[in-house]
Amino acid sequence: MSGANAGTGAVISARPATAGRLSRLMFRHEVLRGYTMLAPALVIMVLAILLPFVLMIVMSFWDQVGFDFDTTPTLQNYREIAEKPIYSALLLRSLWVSGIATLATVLVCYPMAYFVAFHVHRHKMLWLIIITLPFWTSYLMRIFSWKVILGYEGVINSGLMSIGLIDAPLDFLIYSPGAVTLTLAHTWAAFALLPIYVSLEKIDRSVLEAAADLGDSPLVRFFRITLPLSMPGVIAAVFLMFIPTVGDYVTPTLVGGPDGAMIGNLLQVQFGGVNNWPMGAAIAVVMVLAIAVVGLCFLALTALFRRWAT
Amino acid sequence: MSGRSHSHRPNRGLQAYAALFMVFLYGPILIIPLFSFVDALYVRFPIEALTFRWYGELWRREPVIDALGNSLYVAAIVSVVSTAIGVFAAKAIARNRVPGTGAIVTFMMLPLVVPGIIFAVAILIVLNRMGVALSLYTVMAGHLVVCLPFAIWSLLPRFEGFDPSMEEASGDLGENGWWTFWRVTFPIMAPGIAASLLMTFTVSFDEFIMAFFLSGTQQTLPIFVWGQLRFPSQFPSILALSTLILAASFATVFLSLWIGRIGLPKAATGEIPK
Amino acid sequence: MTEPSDPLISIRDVSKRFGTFKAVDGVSLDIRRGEFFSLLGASGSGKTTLLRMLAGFEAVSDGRIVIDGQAMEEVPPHFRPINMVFQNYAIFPHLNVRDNIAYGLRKFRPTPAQREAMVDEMLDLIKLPGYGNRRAHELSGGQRQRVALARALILKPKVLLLDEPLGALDKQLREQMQLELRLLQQKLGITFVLVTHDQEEALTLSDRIAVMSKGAVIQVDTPTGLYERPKNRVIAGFIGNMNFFDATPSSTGSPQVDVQGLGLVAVNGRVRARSDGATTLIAIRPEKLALHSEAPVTGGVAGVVQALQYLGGRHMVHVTLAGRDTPVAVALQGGQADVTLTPAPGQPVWISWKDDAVLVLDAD
Amino acid sequence: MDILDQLGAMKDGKLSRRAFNRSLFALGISTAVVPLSTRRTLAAPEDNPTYFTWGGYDIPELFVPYQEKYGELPNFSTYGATEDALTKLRSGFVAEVSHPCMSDVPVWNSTGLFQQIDTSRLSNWGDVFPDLYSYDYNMADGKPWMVPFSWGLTSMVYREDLVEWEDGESWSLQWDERYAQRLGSLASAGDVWWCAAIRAGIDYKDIGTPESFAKVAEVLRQQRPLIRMYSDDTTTLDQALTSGEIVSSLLWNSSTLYLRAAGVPVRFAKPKEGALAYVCGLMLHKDAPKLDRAYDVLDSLISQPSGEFLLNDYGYGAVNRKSFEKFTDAELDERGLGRDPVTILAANHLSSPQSMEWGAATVAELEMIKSGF
Repeated sequence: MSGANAGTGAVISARPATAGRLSRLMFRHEVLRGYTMLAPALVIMVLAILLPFVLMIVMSFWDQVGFDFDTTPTLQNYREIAEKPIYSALLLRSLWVSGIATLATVLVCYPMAYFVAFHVHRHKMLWLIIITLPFWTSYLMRIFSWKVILGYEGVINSGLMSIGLIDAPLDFLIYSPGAVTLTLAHTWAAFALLPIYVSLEKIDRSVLEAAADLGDSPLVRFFRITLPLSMPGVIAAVFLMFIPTVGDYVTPTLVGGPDGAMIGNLLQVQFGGVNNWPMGAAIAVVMVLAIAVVGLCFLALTALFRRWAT
Repeated sequence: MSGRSHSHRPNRGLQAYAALFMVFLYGPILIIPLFSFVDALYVRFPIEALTFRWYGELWRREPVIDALGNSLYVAAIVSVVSTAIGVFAAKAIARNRVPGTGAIVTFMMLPLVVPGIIFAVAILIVLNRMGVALSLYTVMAGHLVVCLPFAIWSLLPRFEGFDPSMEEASGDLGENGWWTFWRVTFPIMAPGIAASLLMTFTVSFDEFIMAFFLSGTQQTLPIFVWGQLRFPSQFPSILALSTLILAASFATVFLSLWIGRIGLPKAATGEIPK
Repeated sequence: MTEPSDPLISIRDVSKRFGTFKAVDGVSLDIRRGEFFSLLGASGSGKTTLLRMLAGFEAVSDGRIVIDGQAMEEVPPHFRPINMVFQNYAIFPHLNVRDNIAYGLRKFRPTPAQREAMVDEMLDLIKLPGYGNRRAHELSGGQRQRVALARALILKPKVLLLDEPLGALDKQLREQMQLELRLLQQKLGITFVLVTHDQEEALTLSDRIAVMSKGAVIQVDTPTGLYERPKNRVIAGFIGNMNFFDATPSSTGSPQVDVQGLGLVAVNGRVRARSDGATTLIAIRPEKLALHSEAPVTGGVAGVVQALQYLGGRHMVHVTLAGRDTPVAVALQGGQADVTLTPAPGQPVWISWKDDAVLVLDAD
Repeated sequence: MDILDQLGAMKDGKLSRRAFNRSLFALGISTAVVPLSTRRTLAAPEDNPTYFTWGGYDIPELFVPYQEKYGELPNFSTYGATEDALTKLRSGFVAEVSHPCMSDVPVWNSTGLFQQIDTSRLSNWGDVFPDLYSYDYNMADGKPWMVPFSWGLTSMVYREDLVEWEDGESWSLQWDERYAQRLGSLASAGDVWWCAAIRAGIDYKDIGTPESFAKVAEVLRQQRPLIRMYSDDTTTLDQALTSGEIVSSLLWNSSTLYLRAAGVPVRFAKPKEGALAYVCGLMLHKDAPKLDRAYDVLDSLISQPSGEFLLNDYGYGAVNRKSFEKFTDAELDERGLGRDPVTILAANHLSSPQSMEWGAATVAELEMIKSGF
């Protein structure tokens, strides 16, 4: 060893030359190492997603007898869902209300996302934070706020009455599917906006310049370049909002009124008052299937549309 | 309308739209703080008198404080556990060439796109079958499922932007995985971890549906609030509490996003400045 | 002290597969103690993968790596007597220069005084005394590189690996650092293994060079050896300029080959003609060709100047020969005896060479 | 006695300077730190039994004797509907004291989760009206399964100024086409089904028969288009009454108290067909870990001060005869109550125990009806 190392060589010789068997195994197998690190998350996911789902499906073929379950497999729950009009009607209403709310939200959010992506040049992050902030506020309280706004003596009614536009409060504002739609749209706006923004932000600006160079007017450019390129974000937004809202039951309970009930309400009472868990499980299974079907149809439609557009 | 040459030209129409959008977004949110100062048991217009007394009263309500304590307890544990698990998962996904990563990530993101009620019900069934009594711990389990995607969501991009040679350099310099994590990965990832902690904390703190189905004796705050909606005399203090929480949530999320952003360009990526 | 020929690192039939792709394919190499060894190759040639297998960041798929008598297959990086300077230096952004340099000392539990002394010694070695409290982002590229060096060298590794360490530096700084690296290596006597795609860098720095292509080592030799005796067209073309000629063995056992454009060329029996009479390949360096304005007494080939290229300090003359499509490059060194003219395009010239200038290459 | 004043005094009077400072402190300090550090150390939850009850009964005013004895409150757990509560108890949740209604006793007992109550351990037992617990399904060997805690009526709360009675106060109001879409209703079957049965003219003896079931369902379906809101949260209904959004709603008598205090001209109807009467009470878990203190919880809840609070602030009937002493007949009448529970209960319809299957069926049917099917 050279002179530069004098005096410290002894310290260095302490370097151990062997590793534990396990760590040697880990070292040789990167994949093993990867799965080891993924293990806690996977275990939780399997225990808390896969296992519950399987059991839920199994339970949907059971029957509730008093406080106990009759575990002989039966299709009775599904038969009841198929035969009684309430299930399909509420399911369709949920899909419809969520669908409309999603559509409205995406339409409302797109221009805003566009604005932030293309017209905000400084403090972009600040804008995004401010837009997403409401999403982190209490779910119940946001719904409650809408009750106050749409209510009989709410902001809108008292506003309209004070300026003399109406004599009596409008009673269709609240307790209607419309109120549910509006509340859902507000609740999920931030969640729908983000993916659209991200896909807009990703668009290479030179592509737009090229289109302009090739003679496209701004409007044509929007429809030929910007919109198609941002479609993945729009699709993501649709999924992120549509699917969770189908199962919502708090919003309909609070602002939906008798005609605003959704499938989530029906599902919830099976686990509460009605105390028919297998029936609840069957409703949940049907709900997941319905969502999957609608989701796949939507995907197929967008794919078709894209093929047709190109 | 778009394109660099045009984009600097302000678009009045869009600006007006953005302003309207913000009103739509924030108008309803501001109702809560507003009514927390209104001196009436029932929320109605026009507002007659203002008061601070609901805030004072809030402090006297032990169950409220207990529910708040439960929520904070659950959120604290859930945020730490989900972030810890998220760190390892995100690292494995970003770093190790593990087959099936795509499927695993999709699987983990599932709670984001499956109605919460389905998960809640499914987990409830499992707990019931296994004979597990409902408690704050079962709520935590439910929240963990909801929070993990958020943790991974906020950590994954940071791991992807985090130069793997930093960790290799540490290994090369004689540190094993454990020490490398604490001496290199953790400090460099600290902003991302903080962001994940705050985000998962907020998600858990506000979560309703899982808690609704999975809570036992001790209620979390949203469940408590849900129960109190029917008691007019309690309601204004719930508004006061919500206002405080709103303020705290805003501060927390703002902080988390801000922390998440700082240091991202240079510290976390270790890129050589050009 | 051990014999210099005693291999410190012995690589035997090492392969690395990523899925179905073979990044490194059956490489065998010996790296001697105290030598400055380079792995030279284009990107994707497997040189970095090989280096990462030496460091332990990639496990070998097949074969063995022995360092100083110890098999390395199952030894993770942190137990290997090897340290590395990363391509982007991987300076820890959350630590200052001192803490970066002292990073690897934790395991040895030095006293604070020892630690400070060792770090100071290193700061002196890399000529950055007084930079100890700076952060990574406050350093220039060259300074980061030095810190990365110090951080590795403080652990007194048996081998220092350098992964394209100079790639991120500008030309001037690169040349300066090359010199410093070489001096440092000679001063410390540590085995350096350098990965580079820059042939000039490899030639300047190394004692020996392994040229890699498509995951395999094509030739291992000294810089002179590689330049003077390249084994095949890839190496010959990769290092320096080269004129390639297709040649046909004139007849069995003849010391001459028939070269396109040059006529019969003596190859001193270095090529065995193949029975099928297939084309073989010969090469002549531009500087081994002499240029004449008049026909030389013996062995000159006539041509016409096509173009003239000034390369700073020397000219490269491209000469068109009859019967050959590609012009031949001839380097005009300053002081070359036969140069009596500054050739102009269109001018008739003659080229000549000595027998030992002719290289016979393996067919690709 | 002005209720509003009293409510105000309760709030302001107790808000001493110290409490006021404390609340300012609470405002100032992040909500995160305080509850964990101070509250948790003051109360030792592991020593106290759990009282599993409707939201709203988890308040200190009902535990004055308990607090005097232990300086602390029991632990609380709340639910929104007794069905949910039973589900939770069955799933293994152990709460020493839970709070169903008298007619739930047979079903709840069938789970085997409860124990009979040793009334000799309750100092206030002697003051409890025997008529509130001496039902044969509640008593075995002289020991009750349930200790009564409150009783009351479910009827209509209506706006005096907006409702015109044609033929005296009657259930017909809730089915009156003139008030279509201006009527509200509670949402749980426990109230709605039984009230509709009165409307349908069904004797509660026969309420369990399939014919009655169909009849009640039909009556409810008739009513459905007239109802603007079904809600389990009385705040919503109270507020709608306040604003005039609805003119009448199926409600508990407690709402009258709040609304009148707030100056809303409402009245608790005494329908000529009779209102739904209920007695609710407390059951003791068979595995109650803190049995001694659980008896103190029971004793506290049936004590005179608790009863006074119930009567005064919630408008529910108390079970302790001493609790009535402070109130005038007029005050009790305003609450739709009277000094003698027996006469009130006899004049109305007391819900009777039914099978669990029947209960679940009514809930399921009502859900369908509410959703418009």
